[in-house]
Amino acid sequence: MIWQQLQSIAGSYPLALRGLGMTVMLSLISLVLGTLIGFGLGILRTGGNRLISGAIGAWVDLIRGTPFLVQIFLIFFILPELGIELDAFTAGIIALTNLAACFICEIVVAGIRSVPTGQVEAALASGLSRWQRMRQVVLPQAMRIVLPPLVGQYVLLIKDSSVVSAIGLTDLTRVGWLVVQRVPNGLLVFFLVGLGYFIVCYPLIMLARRLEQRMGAAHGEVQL
Amino acid sequence: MLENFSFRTIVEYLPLFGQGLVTTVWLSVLSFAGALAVGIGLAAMNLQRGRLFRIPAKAYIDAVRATPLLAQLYFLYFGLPRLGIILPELVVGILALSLNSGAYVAEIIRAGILSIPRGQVEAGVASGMTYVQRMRLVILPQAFKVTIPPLLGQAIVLVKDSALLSLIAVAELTRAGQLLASDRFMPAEGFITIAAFYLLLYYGLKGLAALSGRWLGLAGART
Amino acid sequence: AGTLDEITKRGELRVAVQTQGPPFSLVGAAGERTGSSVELAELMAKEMGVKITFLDFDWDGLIPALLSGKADLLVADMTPTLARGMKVAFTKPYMYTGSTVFTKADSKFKTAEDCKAKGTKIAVLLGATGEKEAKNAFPDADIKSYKGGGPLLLDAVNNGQADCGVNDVSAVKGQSTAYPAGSFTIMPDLLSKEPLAFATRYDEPDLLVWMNLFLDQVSVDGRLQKNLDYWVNSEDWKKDH
Amino acid sequence: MTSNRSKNGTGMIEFRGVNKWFGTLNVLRDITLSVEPREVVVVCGPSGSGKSTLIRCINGLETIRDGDLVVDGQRLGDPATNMTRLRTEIGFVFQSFNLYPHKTALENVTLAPIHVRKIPRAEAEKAGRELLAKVGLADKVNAYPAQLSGGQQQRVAIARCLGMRPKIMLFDEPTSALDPEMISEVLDVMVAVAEEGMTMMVVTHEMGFARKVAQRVVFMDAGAIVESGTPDEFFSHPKTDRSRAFLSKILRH
Amino acid sequence: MTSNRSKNGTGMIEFRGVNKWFGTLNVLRDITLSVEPREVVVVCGPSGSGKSTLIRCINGLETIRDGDLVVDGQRLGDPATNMTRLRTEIGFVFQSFNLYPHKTALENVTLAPIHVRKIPRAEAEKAGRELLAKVGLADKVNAYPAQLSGGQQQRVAIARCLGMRPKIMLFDEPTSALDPEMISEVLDVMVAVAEEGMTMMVVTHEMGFARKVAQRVVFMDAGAIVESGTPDEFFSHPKTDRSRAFLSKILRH
Ligand SMILES: Nc1ncnc2c1ncn2[C@@H]1O[C@H](COP(=O)(O)OP(=O)(O)OP(=O)(O)O)[C@@H](O)[C@H]1O
Ligand SMILES: Nc1ncnc2c1ncn2[C@@H]1O[C@H](COP(=O)(O)OP(=O)(O)OP(=O)(O)O)[C@@H](O)[C@H]1O
Ligand SMILES: [Mg+2]
Ligand SMILES: [Mg+2]
Repeated sequence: MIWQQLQSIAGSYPLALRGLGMTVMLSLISLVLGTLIGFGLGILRTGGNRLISGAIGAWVDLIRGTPFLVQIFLIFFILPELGIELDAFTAGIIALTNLAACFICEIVVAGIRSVPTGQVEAALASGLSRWQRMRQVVLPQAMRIVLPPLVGQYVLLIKDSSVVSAIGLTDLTRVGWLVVQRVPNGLLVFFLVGLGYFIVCYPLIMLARRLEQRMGAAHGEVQL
Repeated sequence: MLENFSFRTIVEYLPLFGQGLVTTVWLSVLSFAGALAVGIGLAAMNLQRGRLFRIPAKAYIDAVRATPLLAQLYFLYFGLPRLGIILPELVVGILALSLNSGAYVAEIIRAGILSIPRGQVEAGVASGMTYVQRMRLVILPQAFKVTIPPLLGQAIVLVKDSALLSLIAVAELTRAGQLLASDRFMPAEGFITIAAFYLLLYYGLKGLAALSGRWLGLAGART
Repeated sequence: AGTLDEITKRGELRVAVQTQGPPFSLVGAAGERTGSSVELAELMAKEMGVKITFLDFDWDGLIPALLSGKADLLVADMTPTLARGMKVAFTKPYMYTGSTVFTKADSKFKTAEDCKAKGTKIAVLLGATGEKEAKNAFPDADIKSYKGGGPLLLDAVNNGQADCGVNDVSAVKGQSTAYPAGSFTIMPDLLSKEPLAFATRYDEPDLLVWMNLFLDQVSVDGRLQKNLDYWVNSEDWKKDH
Repeated sequence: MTSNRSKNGTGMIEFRGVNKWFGTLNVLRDITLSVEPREVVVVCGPSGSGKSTLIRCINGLETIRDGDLVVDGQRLGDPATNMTRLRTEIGFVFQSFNLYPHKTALENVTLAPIHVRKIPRAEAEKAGRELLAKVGLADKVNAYPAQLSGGQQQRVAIARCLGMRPKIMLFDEPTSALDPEMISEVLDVMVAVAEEGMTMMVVTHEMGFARKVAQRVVFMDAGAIVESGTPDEFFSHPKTDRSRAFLSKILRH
Repeated sequence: MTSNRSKNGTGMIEFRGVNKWFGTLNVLRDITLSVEPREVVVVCGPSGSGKSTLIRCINGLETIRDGDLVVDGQRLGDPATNMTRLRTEIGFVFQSFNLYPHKTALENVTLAPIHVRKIPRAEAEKAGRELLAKVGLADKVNAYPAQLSGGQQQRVAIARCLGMRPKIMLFDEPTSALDPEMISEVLDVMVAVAEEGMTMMVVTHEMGFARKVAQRVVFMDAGAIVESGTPDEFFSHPKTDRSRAFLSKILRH
């Protein structure tokens, strides 16, 4: 019976590939956008303006504190009532990008705060402007702290992308649900789904680990 | 959907949401306790010098991190019976959450222990402490402080992840919202209410994190 | 202008479906969407002279999709209960089915009566009418509501996570074909008799009238019966999908 | 007690009745002090007496609460004063060097000239190499800070300040994070800079340096300037008990 | 070149032909050195010359590759030697104090006596208070390290070592992370310990301390002991060019 089921599953490979493609596509686009926006938010959040910083903090809390499924629902089904009509793919991208941006914002903030104040003071003392300090001095150093959790966050993002199947996108998890209807072996099917995610995520985890190890080694801290 | 938003129905279903909230809370607490146990065990293995323990621990952590909780949940749920182990859904759910979060907790604990300056270890060595004494008296109390905030972060993730247990018939908070959606066709009411409850839990945990930070800050001063 | 005008102008009928499994709505091995309800919807679009777009949701997403106007109508094996009728407009029933009890073939639970024992684990689908029926029929049993479609109920019963399952009889029959013949015992008597209907919004009266007309037409000219015979009353579909 | 030069107001750095609080702590009390162009002033005093705060105020790393602080003719806190511009006229050398760890020695030196002074890269690099040669690091141009000893790092930090051609150089305990052997190589560079006529304020406990190049030693305690005079006066005849006690401690060993 | 006492083998600490490598770097070269009971030896030399490594070997924080190292009659690396036990006989004071930040001063002092020596808590605390009083910190018993100045922290660290009643005390640059004012308060405590007859090895550049209490000064360079003698001999008549150059640098300022 297992053999038969395997054959039947193998027959669904075009569907599986499409699902994998959708998962990768969704993750990739929102990963790039989320990173850009997350960095922007992070920089704004550490900037002097309390109002902006507070607003970003509240938004990040709201997104971190509520289930992602609910966020997707609101974007896809409630926004139209405010006159914003989105197709499922766009809605999914927006929801995922927003989620990623909020988490990345927190990572970036932690990175920026980890740069010793002496570095900022040195830049300040040599007359660099705010943006020059950020770009030339703070961000390059923050990157060492930021990179490992950033890559870790990408892994979480890829896995979170499965939630968007609720609004009708056929991603890898969705394909699992579809296949399990014809091949009623949840263990086998979801093992294979897990394997699919593993193939995408594992290299990223390896990369995160390598970055973490290199963090100490690279052109290290100033020795006192 | 919003112009007909029915607070009355939400109030009517409030007892159900209450029950769901209670279930979510206690199953999260149990799962987190399990995750701590799993995490401490894995971290201990991962910090050993010998490969015998380190490699399986690393492999487990990577496998959990690289696959979705859903797949892990189903793997347990459908897999255990094939080994002749039939457990109640709730137990499978708590087990799945513990095993999943345990991998993340292990990484947090390991990072916490490794963040303790080498000098602290050396001071312990130099005063003739054994490995166990050093861990117990010097390293762990300090690592504990460093790991509390990320652990609470992981607790927040776990609480939200517990929503997935509605898939295997555990009646928790999300399930209450789904009931409103399927019985009364009021998804907006259902989802916004559960979002509010989860947000409540989130702020609770966040407050706890801030509080513990202040409390620990008082007990052992900063370095 | 009514909804029908809009659909004609758009040239597209948007139908929300839930892919809950054979025989009503499934995705074939090659990824094509098909099933009894799906074919009926396609027939509707053909009669309207427009093309059809399927929007595929979880159960949770079906109603919001309809209410938020993402879809014109909703095609799923949905029972038109009065509570649900408060929110969406159902067509007249196009077929009747009912909830049945099924067990594993070699199980000690032989009849529906056996399942009334205290603590019997009964698998049902979350939010489906079977959930209600099971609660009524087996008040002492331990009801477990699953999410994700009928095949998982069969899997749960097959694996022993539940002693028996309660679900729509057509669904059970259709989905048990994935197992070797004789894996399950399907009890002959139904717990209830329930209609199935399509749904649309109350602000689309013209579409509702048209859909009822469509159902009358296809039952008179036998196309409905042909569809049901192929998908629901036999296993003919297995040969092609 | 402070020099009467502070009255005529022609100083390069002019404190007039400056006060600063951290919360309820009055870290600078009524500071009045004037530093002439080309003058070298050494500031000393016990830990926590406010020495760092004093010189950090000069380039606006700290802000003052009342009193006037005029640097190079511009009043700090005045809306008309462009702080970023003013800071390019003031070099600041930190105790912990604060080199940019992700940039080479040369990049550390040329970063501000290129981005702030807008000097073409080639020209900035040429000047940077010359400066590094001047502080004795011609062969370390492409080394990263982590590859340099503490003394070398501090010399790069000095070169980095000189690269902006400042009118004033401020030093906050530039040698106190260094191994004893490396202290003299940094002090030598500082002496050379002083001898070229730079206006300097140096917080340090290296009394040999004070004797050699300082025109004035300022002794602070608890936020106030307690004593100020020529090095000879200060070391040989300290006027207050506090400065005597302090000198006995740091000169004894 | 080293003292001929190293031959008779009665020393408290005996290095005999010790070598150590970090990778391909030979950090200790053929070290032969004997420290008698109650002797105070000061080790000095340029940065990276292996001073820290030398004394870290004595309590096994580093392991040696060849040669013999015998401490209090026990050979290191010998399976019969119980290192944990031996370490309780050796106090080690670090440059960066390494106090336990989550414990008060008293808890820092009593931790090892209670858990390693198994002394009853009440007794250990009494002894701890006396020790803290002895290093001048009777009023800081319940303070956490972060609430103490550097000099106070280092004095707690010394009290922590004394609490174990060691036969030997090792110091690795105990004053080089301190403000100039605080150096003398720590040196005073060290002098007092030395005068009570403790066997001590001290890595330091505080030559005043060496003059006052050391019986011997050992000068290291590039992993080898280049010169050793009484402080007077060493400071007044350094025998090698290298030690002369080194002394000129650290004594000049
Ligand atoms: N950012 C700050 N917030 C609060 N208090 C501060 C701050 N910076 C310094 N202080 C306090 O102000 C006082 C003066 O500090 P300052 O650093 O100027 O002293 P200092 O003379 O440079 O001492 P040191 O020799 O230790 O460097 C100290 O009591 C210090 O604790
Ligand atoms: N763990 C290690 N791995 C590799 N090399 C090391 C290690 N520890 C020290 N070294 C190297 O061994 C040499 C001697 O180091 P050591 O710390 O003993 O010198 P030191 O005389 O104490 O210098 P300092 O005055 O700077 O403390 C140096 O070149 C150093 O870089
Ligand atoms: Mg200072
Ligand atoms: Mg050393």
